[in-house]
Amino acid sequence: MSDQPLSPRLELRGASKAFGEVQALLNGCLALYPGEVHALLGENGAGKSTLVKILAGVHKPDTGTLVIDGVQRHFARPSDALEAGIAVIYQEPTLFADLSIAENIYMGRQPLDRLGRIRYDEMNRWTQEMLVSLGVSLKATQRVQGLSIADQQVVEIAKALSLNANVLIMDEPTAALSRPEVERLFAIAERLRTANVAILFITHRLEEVFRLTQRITIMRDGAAVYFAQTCEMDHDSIVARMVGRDLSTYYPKADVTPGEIGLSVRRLSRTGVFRDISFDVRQGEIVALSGLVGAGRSEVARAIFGVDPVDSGEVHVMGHKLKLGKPATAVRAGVALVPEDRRQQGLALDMPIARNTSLTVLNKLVRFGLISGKAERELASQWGSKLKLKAHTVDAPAGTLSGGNQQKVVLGKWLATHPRVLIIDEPTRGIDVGAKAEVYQTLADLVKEGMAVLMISSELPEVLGMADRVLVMHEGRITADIPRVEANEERIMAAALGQTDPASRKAA
Amino acid sequence: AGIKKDLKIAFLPKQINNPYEVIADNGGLEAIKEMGGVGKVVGPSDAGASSQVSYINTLITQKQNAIVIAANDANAVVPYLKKAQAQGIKVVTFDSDTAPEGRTLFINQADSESIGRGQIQLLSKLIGGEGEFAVLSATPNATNQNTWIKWMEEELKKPEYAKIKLVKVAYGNDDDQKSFVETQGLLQAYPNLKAIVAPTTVGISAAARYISTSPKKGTFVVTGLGTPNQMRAFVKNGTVKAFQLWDPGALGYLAAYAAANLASGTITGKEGDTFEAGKLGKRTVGKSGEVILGPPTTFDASNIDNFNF
Amino acid sequence: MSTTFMSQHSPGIAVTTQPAPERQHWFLVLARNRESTLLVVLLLLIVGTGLAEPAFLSWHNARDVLLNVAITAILTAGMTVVMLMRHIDLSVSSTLGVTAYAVGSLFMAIPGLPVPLAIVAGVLIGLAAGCVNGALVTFGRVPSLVATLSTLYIFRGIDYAWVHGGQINATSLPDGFSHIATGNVLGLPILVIIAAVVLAGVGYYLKFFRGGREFYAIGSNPEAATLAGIRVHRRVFTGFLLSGALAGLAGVLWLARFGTVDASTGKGIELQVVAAAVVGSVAITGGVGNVWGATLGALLLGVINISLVVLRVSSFWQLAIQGGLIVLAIVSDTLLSRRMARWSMKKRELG
Amino acid sequence: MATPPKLNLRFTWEAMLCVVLVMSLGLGRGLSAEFLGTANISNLLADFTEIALMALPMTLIIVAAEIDLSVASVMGMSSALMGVLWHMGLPMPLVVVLVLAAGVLAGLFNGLVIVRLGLPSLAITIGTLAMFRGFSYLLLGDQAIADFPANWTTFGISTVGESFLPQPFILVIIAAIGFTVLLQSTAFGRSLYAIGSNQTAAHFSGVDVARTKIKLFVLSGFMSALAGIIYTLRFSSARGDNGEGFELSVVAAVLFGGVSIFGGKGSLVGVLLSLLIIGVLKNALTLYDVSSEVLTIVTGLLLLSSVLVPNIAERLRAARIKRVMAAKAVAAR
Ligand SMILES: Nc1ncnc2c1ncn2[C@@H]1O[C@H](COP(=O)(O)OP(=O)(O)OP(=O)(O)O)[C@@H](O)[C@H]1O
Ligand SMILES: Nc1ncnc2c1ncn2[C@@H]1O[C@H](COP(=O)(O)OP(=O)(O)OP(=O)(O)O)[C@@H](O)[C@H]1O
Ligand SMILES: [Mg+2]
Ligand SMILES: [Mg+2]
Repeated sequence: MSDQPLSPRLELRGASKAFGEVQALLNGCLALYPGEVHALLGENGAGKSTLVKILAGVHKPDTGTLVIDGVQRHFARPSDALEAGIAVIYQEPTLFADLSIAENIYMGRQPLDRLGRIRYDEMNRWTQEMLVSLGVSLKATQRVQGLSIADQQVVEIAKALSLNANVLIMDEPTAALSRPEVERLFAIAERLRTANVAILFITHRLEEVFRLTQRITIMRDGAAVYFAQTCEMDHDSIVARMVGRDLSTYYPKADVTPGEIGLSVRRLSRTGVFRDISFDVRQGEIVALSGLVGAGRSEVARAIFGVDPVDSGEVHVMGHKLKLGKPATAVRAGVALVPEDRRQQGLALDMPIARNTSLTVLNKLVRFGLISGKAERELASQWGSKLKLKAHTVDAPAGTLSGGNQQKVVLGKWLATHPRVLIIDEPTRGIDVGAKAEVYQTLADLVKEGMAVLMISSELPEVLGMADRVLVMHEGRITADIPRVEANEERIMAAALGQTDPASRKAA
Repeated sequence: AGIKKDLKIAFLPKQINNPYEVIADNGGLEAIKEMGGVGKVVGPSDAGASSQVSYINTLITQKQNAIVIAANDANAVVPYLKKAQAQGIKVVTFDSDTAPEGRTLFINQADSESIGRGQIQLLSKLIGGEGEFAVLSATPNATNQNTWIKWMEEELKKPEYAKIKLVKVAYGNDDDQKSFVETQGLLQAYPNLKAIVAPTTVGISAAARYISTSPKKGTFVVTGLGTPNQMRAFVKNGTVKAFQLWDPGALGYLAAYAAANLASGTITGKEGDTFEAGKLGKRTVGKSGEVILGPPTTFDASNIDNFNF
Repeated sequence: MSTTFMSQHSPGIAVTTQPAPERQHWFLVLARNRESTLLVVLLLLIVGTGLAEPAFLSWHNARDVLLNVAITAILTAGMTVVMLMRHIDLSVSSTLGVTAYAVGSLFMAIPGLPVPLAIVAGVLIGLAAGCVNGALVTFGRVPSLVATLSTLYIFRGIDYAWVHGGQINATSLPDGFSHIATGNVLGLPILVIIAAVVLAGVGYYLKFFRGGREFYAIGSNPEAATLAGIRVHRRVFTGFLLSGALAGLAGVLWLARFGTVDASTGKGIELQVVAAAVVGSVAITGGVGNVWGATLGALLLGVINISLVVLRVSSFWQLAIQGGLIVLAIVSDTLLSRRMARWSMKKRELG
Repeated sequence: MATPPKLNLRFTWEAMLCVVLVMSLGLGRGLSAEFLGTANISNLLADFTEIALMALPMTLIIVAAEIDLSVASVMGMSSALMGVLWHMGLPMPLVVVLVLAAGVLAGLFNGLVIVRLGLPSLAITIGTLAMFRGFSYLLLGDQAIADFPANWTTFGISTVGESFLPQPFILVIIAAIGFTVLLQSTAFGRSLYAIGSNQTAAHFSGVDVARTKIKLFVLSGFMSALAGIIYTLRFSSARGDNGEGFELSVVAAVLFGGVSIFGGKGSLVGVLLSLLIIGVLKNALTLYDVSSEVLTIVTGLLLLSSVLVPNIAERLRAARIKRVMAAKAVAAR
């Protein structure tokens, strides 16, 4: 990495950006060189996405200069950045569900004939070639609606590649991916890097930083605070610079003897989604549900909680049969579900934090049929301080919080119901290391109090660090049930890819 | 005692943008000007049952001397008109009556019975005394049209009309497009249909326009009630032979005089009262407070150019 | 009413990652292409009515139906463009009314006005109305339902205040103009040909031009559209301009067809137009639909209208049946596509 | 965290509406000396009785990000049904109960189709708008029924004692209080806001979205039927076309009250103020002989202002903050 070319492809200096009274970025700096993968790190809300959106022409910075290939530029809109050769994969998917994959990739840049008409044949052919080269069996003319998150990510990547850009920016592209997809992404990134493309890579999974990147920029509170070569850093030193303190016990696994069966699932099936799912979770136990993206784990969780329908099967909570099909029934039986997509499923982003928190326990806050606003705010502050929520006031809309803090509000709103069984889907998706540590600590405390926890996670370190038992799903079936002591990455991955696990027979 | 000066008389038409009503209102305003009164026209832009009520209330608050109203609904306005009368405001209806307790006088274009019967007589002449016909009316709730249709059916019971058959009453809602489509449908649904009678100015012109572009032009009979200006082209090109109407301007004119006389105390509105109505001469109050403008005019190619309204 | 419809987690749409099987059940093929379903329903209706009343199948009647539907179909095409963007334009009826009267007055003022010029004038008035709507929605950031509900009132109010009790009669219009509705070319009324050309043009533009595809993109995901480099404001503005222009054109054609216009011309047809688009499978949630479907929707409603009269159904039944059919059309469309999704899910499970 | 809520001087639409209301009252007084008379105030209130009765549930529906365009048709249908039942010789109290039940059924139909099949309410209620209106013509055809018993119609047109308060308006007051409490301070009301701002999240939080929405449409059907009854009594006239076109006035009043068409935002206080303002302005301008045509334009402009004014205020505020923040950012470097 010493043969760094002298001039950066892209350089941002002294950029600042405020949203209303929130100073999202203050003196953000970045230099990106051709042929490198550059990690941009920082806590939730540090301003990484804001910086990306400035580079992409989405936001106009309040101050600062942007230099590309030695020329100072001003982007008024995203198309300017596209023309300057900057391709971006955003944190939130940006696809048109109603249009075909090909149209998604070429929107606004479709190949035209002499009369200005779109050449669909050519567009579809190009797209198909690209999808084949990415090794996925998708059809160019297929609608994006109904694609799995991983496939959606593939479309995003294809879109970025089709631009033949010399700068590729990826904002947490791996957050929703599991191992094989991540590997595929890394292979592509590596190929592009050798073709002298400059890549900016944002992630909260530090092991990926060491796998892929050559240099690092760390941000804190809207400012770039540290630059380094990746090889000069280690895990702890990065964490310390991001969080501003040391995190000692990362996976605070509590030592609890499992009690009675809290959650028992028997032969749960839903046509086309999952089949014959059976397992138990005891009180004081964390059971991880692992597998590839699209294996149907979230669907199982949603079915148990009554959000999705089931075709057959039974669920018992604390020994009582649970009537499936209505979340309200599940809540009353003592089940809580922290969903995987906090923005879509977890929060009403326009509503105040307090009202989000109280939504699950409205009936308990009622006095003579009326809601007490005071009790509501107290509840929110109480859970806020328990979970170390960073918020200006509980009256602020939940949407103004950073990702990790949003996750805490969702967690708080469910813990407020005092559940016996907690189902938590991707508890740390998109949240920073500091927040992760806090979430793990919270989970450990809950288990000590006797809660039964079913944790769905695509992050193997987290699974290995926190779970008492690991269930692995493949294409809608449970393929392995591995106790903590025997669990390792290889066995879980093998089961996730569909190989029958030698040691474990199907659970229960 | 003559008519007082400076009487405040308000016209409240069914709908302020209805062309027919505008002609009538203008006739009324002309009369009020002759009498040296203060006239005005207020009213809703939709023909709902209740939409006139807030205007009645306003006119009461404004202490008008008389209200001349063409009622959208025979009953909905009555309680409010009674309130007006209780405060000394004289109420005259024209064009479309209310229940008798709501008003003192009703200025009728011609008595409903003779309009209804007259339409059948005209129709019979035009189709040679036999054949199927349909009525294209305004809205299902239009009071005038419903009364006239009732009298048409009455007239049809006479033996000389035994061969004439009313096959359907269709509603064009006084909407041009709707009336047009209804006409078209009637022709499809009743292949033997020989005539359409449209006792509403919107309906007759829509029907005439449809027929004028259809192969049946010239043989099919369109008649009813319409204004000469609207129908002139169709009479000239042979689509329409004859139709009827009274002069709406004169109707408003007469109503204004009746109202002014009531408000001045020269008449009380009982049967047999007489009053001077400007250029229309002397008029007499008939049974149950009705004052009749006169028989409708039948327009045809020979006389249509003498009229302009 | 924007982003959070049930569909986000509705069952069914989830799993279609496998390439579709080569041969498909006829039912699936039919159901997938919603327009063909609509076409079948339309044909059934026509044949059914024709059996009951043979006169219905005459060329003359077909001509009349086409003439009736042509104007609504033009409005529906404009509405389609706007609805594709997840917007709505309720003001079309008022725009149509103002335009019809204005062009009529123009003929009164300048009796020798050439017909093409009158059409241009009408389109210009429509454009002005579309401009107001577009500006409110883009620069003023007023939700389109609110903006166009307001302009529905405002344009109509201006119309009332200007026209008052006035009326334009067919007599005041030059024969050349009325010829648009009465004259034929190749056996088809000129008005219908104009409408067909306009509809084909809009449909073709939506399918084959970047600008057209951008309407879909915006309705499908407005934020993603911005990120894809689409100038969303400009495009939305264009959409409202187009809808206004088409409403203006429809106003001119209305005048030619009906001859009589007054202050309340076209009042209330905005809901008919939305209904036609919805029946024609244009999603009120944006991103889905096309002019062909919308036109079929307009045709279907038009044919229903006239069928009921021809079948001698009491006038009092007509409105109830129409309303019921609108509900039925939306419901069956949805049920059909769900059934289809479940079907393909089963297939995957088995294969 | 959780600092006590600081004094918030931000622009609220309700405060703005209060100012506008006072101004319109002033305008009314200025334009006409009779404006503040008992009789006139009484007329003014009576005029929007039906609109208000339907606007209350409509507010809840729009907060939950749905819409019901069929209200006026349900109202018309109820009026027609009332006439038919009365003519069949049923006693009045029974007629009223049956009519209300029919309204509930109509609302239930809307609710079931929209919720159980997950269809957009805007499209479905355009359909039922036509359908229910069609039913009312089926029921009454071209008849108008007017011979309701005098003691009932007197209720429609008289005031409470000698005061200015029209008797039917008492129902509006009671309903307004009920609905305000329901929306603003019960669990049910809270869940409406949640559904309106993120239906999926509400569903995941254990709110029974389907049932809640069905309840809303049923409530709307009930209130529309009630409005139909009041209307019939006030005008002692049952007709198929009663209330035609009221739906847009109802929606306009709700939106002018500051309720967001996208759901999740707005309050009943705002809607009540909006109803009052529209009533006062209409009355005052009519007294001043402003034509109904101009009134149409005023309605449109009011509606527009309900979105434009807050937007502009917000933009001005944002621009000011932006200047301050930019200055801070420069200073920080
Ligand atoms: N459109 C916006 N309006 C208001 N505030 C915003 C907006 N976008 C970002 N912010 C705020 O700006 C700050 C920086 O946000 P940003 O999204 O850049 O963080 P991030 O580093 O990408 O965090 P994460 O790791 O959670 O994605 C946060 O406090 C966020 O709440
Ligand atoms: N947002 C979505 N839109 C459409 N389909 C989806 C979506 N999320 C999931 N699916 C579908 O559901 C199937 C299984 O769901 P999902 O991907 O959530 O499973 P999972 O095992 O829980 O994975 P994850 O790691 O993402 O939680 C996928 O194959 C996909 O087709
Ligand atoms: Mg981010
Ligand atoms: Mg999942």
